Amino acid sequence: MTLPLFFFYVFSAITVASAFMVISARNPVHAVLFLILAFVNAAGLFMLAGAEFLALLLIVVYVGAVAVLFLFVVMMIDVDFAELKSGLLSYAPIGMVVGAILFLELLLVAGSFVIAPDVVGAGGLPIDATMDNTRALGLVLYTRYVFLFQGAAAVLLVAMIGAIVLTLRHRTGIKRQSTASQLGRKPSETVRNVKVKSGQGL
Amino acid sequence: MTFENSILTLLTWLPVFGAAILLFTPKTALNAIRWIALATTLVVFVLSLALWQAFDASSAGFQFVVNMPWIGDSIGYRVGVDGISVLFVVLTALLMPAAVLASWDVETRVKEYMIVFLVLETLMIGVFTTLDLAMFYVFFEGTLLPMFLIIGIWGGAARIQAAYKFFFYTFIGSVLMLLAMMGMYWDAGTTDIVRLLGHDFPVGMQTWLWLAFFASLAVKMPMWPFHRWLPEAHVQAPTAGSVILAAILLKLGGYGFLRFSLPMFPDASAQFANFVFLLSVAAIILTSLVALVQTDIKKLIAYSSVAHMGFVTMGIFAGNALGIQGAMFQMISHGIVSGALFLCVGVIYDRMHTREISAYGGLVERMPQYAFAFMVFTMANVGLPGTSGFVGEFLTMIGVFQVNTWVAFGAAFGVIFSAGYALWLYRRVVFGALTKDSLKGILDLNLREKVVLYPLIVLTVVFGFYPAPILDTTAAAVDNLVAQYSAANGLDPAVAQADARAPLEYVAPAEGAAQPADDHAAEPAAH
Amino acid sequence: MIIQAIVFLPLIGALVAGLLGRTIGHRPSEFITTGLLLIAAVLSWIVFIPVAFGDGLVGAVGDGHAAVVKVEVMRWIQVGDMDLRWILRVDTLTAIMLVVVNTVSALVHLYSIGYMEEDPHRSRFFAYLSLFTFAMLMLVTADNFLQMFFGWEGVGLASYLLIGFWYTKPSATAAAMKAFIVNRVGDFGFALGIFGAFLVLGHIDFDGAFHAADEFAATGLPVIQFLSWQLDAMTVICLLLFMGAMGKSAQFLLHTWLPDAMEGPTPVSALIHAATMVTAGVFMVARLSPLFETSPIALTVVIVIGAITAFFAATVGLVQNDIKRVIAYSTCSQLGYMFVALGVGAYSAGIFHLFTHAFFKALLFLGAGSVIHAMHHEQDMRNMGGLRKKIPITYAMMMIGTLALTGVGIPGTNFGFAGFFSKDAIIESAYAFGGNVGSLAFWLLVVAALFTSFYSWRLVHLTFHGTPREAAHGHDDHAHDDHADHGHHGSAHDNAHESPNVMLVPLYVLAVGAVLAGVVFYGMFFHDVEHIEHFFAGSIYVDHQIIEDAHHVPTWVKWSATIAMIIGFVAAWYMYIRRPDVPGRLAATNPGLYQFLLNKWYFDELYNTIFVKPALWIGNAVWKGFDDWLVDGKIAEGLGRRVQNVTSWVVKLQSGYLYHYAFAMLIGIAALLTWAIAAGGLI
Amino acid sequence: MGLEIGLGHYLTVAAILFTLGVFGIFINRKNIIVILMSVELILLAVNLNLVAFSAHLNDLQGQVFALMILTVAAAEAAIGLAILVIFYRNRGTIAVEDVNMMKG
Repeated sequence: MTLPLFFFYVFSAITVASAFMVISARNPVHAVLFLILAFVNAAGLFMLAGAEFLALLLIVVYVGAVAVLFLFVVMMIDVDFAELKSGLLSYAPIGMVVGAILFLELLLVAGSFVIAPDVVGAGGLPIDATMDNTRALGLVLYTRYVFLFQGAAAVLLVAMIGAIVLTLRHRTGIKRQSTASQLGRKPSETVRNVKVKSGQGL
Repeated sequence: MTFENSILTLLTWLPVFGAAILLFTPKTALNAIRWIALATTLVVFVLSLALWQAFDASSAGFQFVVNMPWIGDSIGYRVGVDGISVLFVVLTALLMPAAVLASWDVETRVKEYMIVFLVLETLMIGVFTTLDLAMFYVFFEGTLLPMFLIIGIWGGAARIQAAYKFFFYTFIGSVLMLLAMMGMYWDAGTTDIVRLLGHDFPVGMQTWLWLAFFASLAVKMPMWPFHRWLPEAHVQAPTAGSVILAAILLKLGGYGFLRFSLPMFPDASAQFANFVFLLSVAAIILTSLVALVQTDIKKLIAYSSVAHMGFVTMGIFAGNALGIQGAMFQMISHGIVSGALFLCVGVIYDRMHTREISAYGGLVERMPQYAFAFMVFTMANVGLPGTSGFVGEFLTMIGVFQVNTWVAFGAAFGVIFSAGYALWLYRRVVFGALTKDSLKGILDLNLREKVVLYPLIVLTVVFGFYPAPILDTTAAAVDNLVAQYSAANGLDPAVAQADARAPLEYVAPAEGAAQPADDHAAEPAAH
Repeated sequence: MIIQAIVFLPLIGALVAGLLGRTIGHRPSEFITTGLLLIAAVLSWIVFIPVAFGDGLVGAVGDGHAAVVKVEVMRWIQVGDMDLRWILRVDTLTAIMLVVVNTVSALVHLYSIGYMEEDPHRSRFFAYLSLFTFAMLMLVTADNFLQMFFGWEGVGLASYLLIGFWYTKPSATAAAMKAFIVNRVGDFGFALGIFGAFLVLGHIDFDGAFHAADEFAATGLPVIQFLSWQLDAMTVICLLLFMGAMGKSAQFLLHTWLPDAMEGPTPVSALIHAATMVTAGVFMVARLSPLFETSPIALTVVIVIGAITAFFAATVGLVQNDIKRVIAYSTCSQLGYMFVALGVGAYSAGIFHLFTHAFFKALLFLGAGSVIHAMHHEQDMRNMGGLRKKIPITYAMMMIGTLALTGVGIPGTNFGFAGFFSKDAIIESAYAFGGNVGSLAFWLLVVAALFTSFYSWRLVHLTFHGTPREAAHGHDDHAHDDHADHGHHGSAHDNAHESPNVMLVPLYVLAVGAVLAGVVFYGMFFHDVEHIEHFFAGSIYVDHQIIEDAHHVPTWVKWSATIAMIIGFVAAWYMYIRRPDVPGRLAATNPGLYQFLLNKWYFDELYNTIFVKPALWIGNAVWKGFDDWLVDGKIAEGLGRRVQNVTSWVVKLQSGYLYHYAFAMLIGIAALLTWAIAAGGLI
Repeated sequence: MGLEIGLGHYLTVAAILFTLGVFGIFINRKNIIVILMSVELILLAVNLNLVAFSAHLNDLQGQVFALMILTVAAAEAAIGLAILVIFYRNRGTIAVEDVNMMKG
């Protein structure tokens, strides 16, 4: 048993186990933590496959951002998660069936497929062994796939704005400063000259 | 930009240009709106006459062709006319001014009304001039929308239901046609109608394509028993809507049969000819009888339209020059005559606001000129020789007689029944004593109505006595079509002429008795 | 040029009177149409006289079949191998018809100036008359089947317009419609016959068709698959064509429109429903004699139908009370004679009778019109009587007409009225034809001759002889307001007055024809075969055998018609002069027979029951049952309801629960994957 | 069992992850947060496949694809959670059992 193979089995075992815990954990906080664990191990798998950049990206983006976001939401929302777990298994049989079918089929495919000979290298982006993964990806992302890259950026931008717009809430009854209206004030709107008879007041 | 390559484009899009002008005309300038619409349609009419004049009737192919790439490498901007379509363009252009004039008294939403009509004109002319399958479908279906609006907005009391019925009947068939068009594209690799005409579709595929086209065209036509939408649409539509519906939209069906079914799917057409004959004869006999018992003038004329369209389908599927020329002529003639009949109904409807036959009687007393016009069109509807209605009926029947005597026999009943319902209508509306108080003050045709009806009278009579302008225009294209059709059905065109006389056999004289035997002997060898 | 003038002058008159009549006024319209018609009539005689008495048709070209003049006017329909043109064809047969049509028409125009004097729509009337004349001329000058059909329908239209001329009378408009539609039933056959002829003969013009028919002698007769049977093509075609003739000539089964057509003004009855239009069927069969000669079966049918009509119409004529209806049935009956002549092959005899009949029947009708005019539009003979003194000239004219109709003459000599020659020629030909059919026709015709004589004299006796019978004179009368100048409330009878000269002159002319037409033209039409052949110059088929045989029938046959005529006369005299109570008693003792005849064998009722009502019933059933109930209600709207049902069920799938949708997606993915794998052959 | 890490190894792991994700959706039907996490697992499985194929075929395109999927997954998670937050804010619960306003 070679070292890479050993690590492969370790990573994949932990990934699968933690994935199972994600879906079965009673406490959603635990679930998020298991999700982080799964991602980290998946990053290890990526690394084994030679995709270092993706592996690190997975940790930065998923573990650092997405999973934390999950954690944040779960903690922020005050929900009786135990109640949400009730009736847990009422749809389990059908889930089981669908899952089993899919799994068997995926295994069937994984076990029996062959790659057509003319597909190998047909993509036209052979991995240059002399170049590290990050540089190689960077070279194609900013040249060949620049539009795709910009598109992805746009998706992220839209998602960000969308998330902000969705969650932004204008509370009524709160005092706010409106700079524009302050600057736009005119004397005629705010000041009134009143002739006051002396001795009488208003 | 020469006359040859711009005339069709101009004809097709000029009405939309007129509509665009209307768009910027103030809503309240009613007279300006009407005159702009009328002027546009008249210019189109004059252009269509120029087209007809410049058309070379001796050539069977498409003329004034423009063929430019447009969408992708399949759909192109392709226009052109041949002997079959050029007359429909002229017919459309002829009836649009009449329709606009007939709508002079429309008071509600005049601007929108005229815009819709002008758009409709573009679409109708587009159907006949386009040479691209995809564009054909767009135009063909596009006509539904303006008509739907015309019925649904400016129609009678039950207009909404009628509009929807009209829409759905025609649309359901069209969806199948769209599928068939995709199939044609996949098989032939082009949407160019000219190239499709030269393409041989596999026989098995033809059957399905034919049926899909039939679903759409038969509803449009409308053939019995897909006709139920027509009476309702006619009854509810405003006068001009009925005119355009009867005169032109129904012809789209016949045009489709001539442009697609017959030349592109000749084997399937031959295979289904008897089926079409059956429906045609059923239309002629049964709808004529139904027309006999109608109490609503427009409904009666609508049913008579169905019967007359029966002659058209019958003639087309006779597959010989007589039948197809007759069908063409019948369509043009019916365009003029039925349009005029609906105009006639419009005249009295405008005055009395009822379409009930029983509300009329004795109109000739107060409206002699109207009675005259109505008589001419009634007689043309009956198919009296000397009116245009006769030529088409006669040619289709003599054409179909050569193919199938049963069909001609059944269709000839139409000759009797059409006289029955048309004259009975005339008798109840125009003849008799003028006893109803409501009719005592009715006025005869005014100048506008005369301007609309009298030219149509002249056309009806002239084409009855001298149909050559129409028949000569269509002759080359139809001969070509017949030749193709017979060739595809395994008949040498020259033989087709003789073979068309299928019902005929000679009792061979004694020495010629061997002749048939020879034929039979030769037959197995050929297989 | 002369031929174009003959045909188109009436059309010009019709257009002027019809379109401009309102502008130029009634009197000019009358004069223009009548003047043009008179010119046309004179020109017709100019064409005809060389044919009858000279060397033959001027400018004629013999083309092997007939000496004929053709004038091409215009192209008509050219499609495929069918080439139709408007061609005016004149040969002897046409020349005869031109003379008949234009002469009678001109006289009727003239007569109408007087007869229609009080009508407010006179110019329209004259336009219709001229239009009719034009159509009839197109019919007789037709060079092809379709042009004949044009004229055929054109006269039908004119007849429709003229019968319905008094459009405020419901009975008139109904009769007009009936005439048109019944004729259309005939045209149904005619049209199919034309189609068949074109199919079988390959030509739609007469010459081509006749040549093709000639060739059958060499090639054998063609067989046609008509409907589902293999039939002799020529028989089918001829029978179909004859169906058209039956309609137009009001033959048995399709005769019902003719008596009703008497609702029209009397000059119309004289022109259209006696002299010209109704003889179009006879003309057609004669014109197509080369075709009919190829089919003995068709000819037999022609004989049988003709003979039955002659007999049937005569029986009905016996009991009618309307003066015009009696003459109408008489016309019907005489047309039957003509068809018998055609059927037995004596075409010239048929045409002869057509020719003479035109004169004396027009005379009778116009005379009847004169009587009606005198009686202020009273038509019921029971309210007449004793008019001889009041209107002596009309009486004389009617007598001449009656003598001609009943065929008075001395057999074996050339002495007799017009009808004598032609009718006897037909009866003798029928006898000469022999066989069962010939004998049947012969006896029916003889009996019909007896009846003819009886009802003709009955008419004369009831109208002119005896004493005036008063009647409640309360029937509606369209023209009475114009008679205000008569003022006093005496009976119509007291006020009876002789007609003006403009009405009498046509009577004189026709009377001359009724007296002399037989004597003068006997030679050309029937006397000897060479003469006939020379006269007709191939325009009709001449059967030498039958004409020879007809001249050599036994003497009793030659006398039979005359004897029948005398018996009829005596019976009429006995029953209406001598013992006027007999008819009433006869009717009372035989109520069944009397009603049967009075109601015209119940044909109208029968047709109403077996055709009209079922047609309306089917129409209603198809409309309400098929269109509305099944197609619209069950299929179209039913489809709509099914769609609603299905969607209201489908809508339940949309539970709104997010996870249901997710499940659906996943199950879908699983299914799709399974399908892909299965299709890929992995399982 | 071979001594090299083959494509089959990766695919098997990915298949298990995918199945777990699917199964998670079914059993956590009421808890939308866990559903979102299950979706992340499914996407991870997909990414794993892409990377594995990329390595196997010696082709960088797979990794580019994976990168895009990561982007979309991040966006999806952000939007999903945002919706969840406002939903909770309005309804006081995240139980999707109560969300059937789209019921036809």
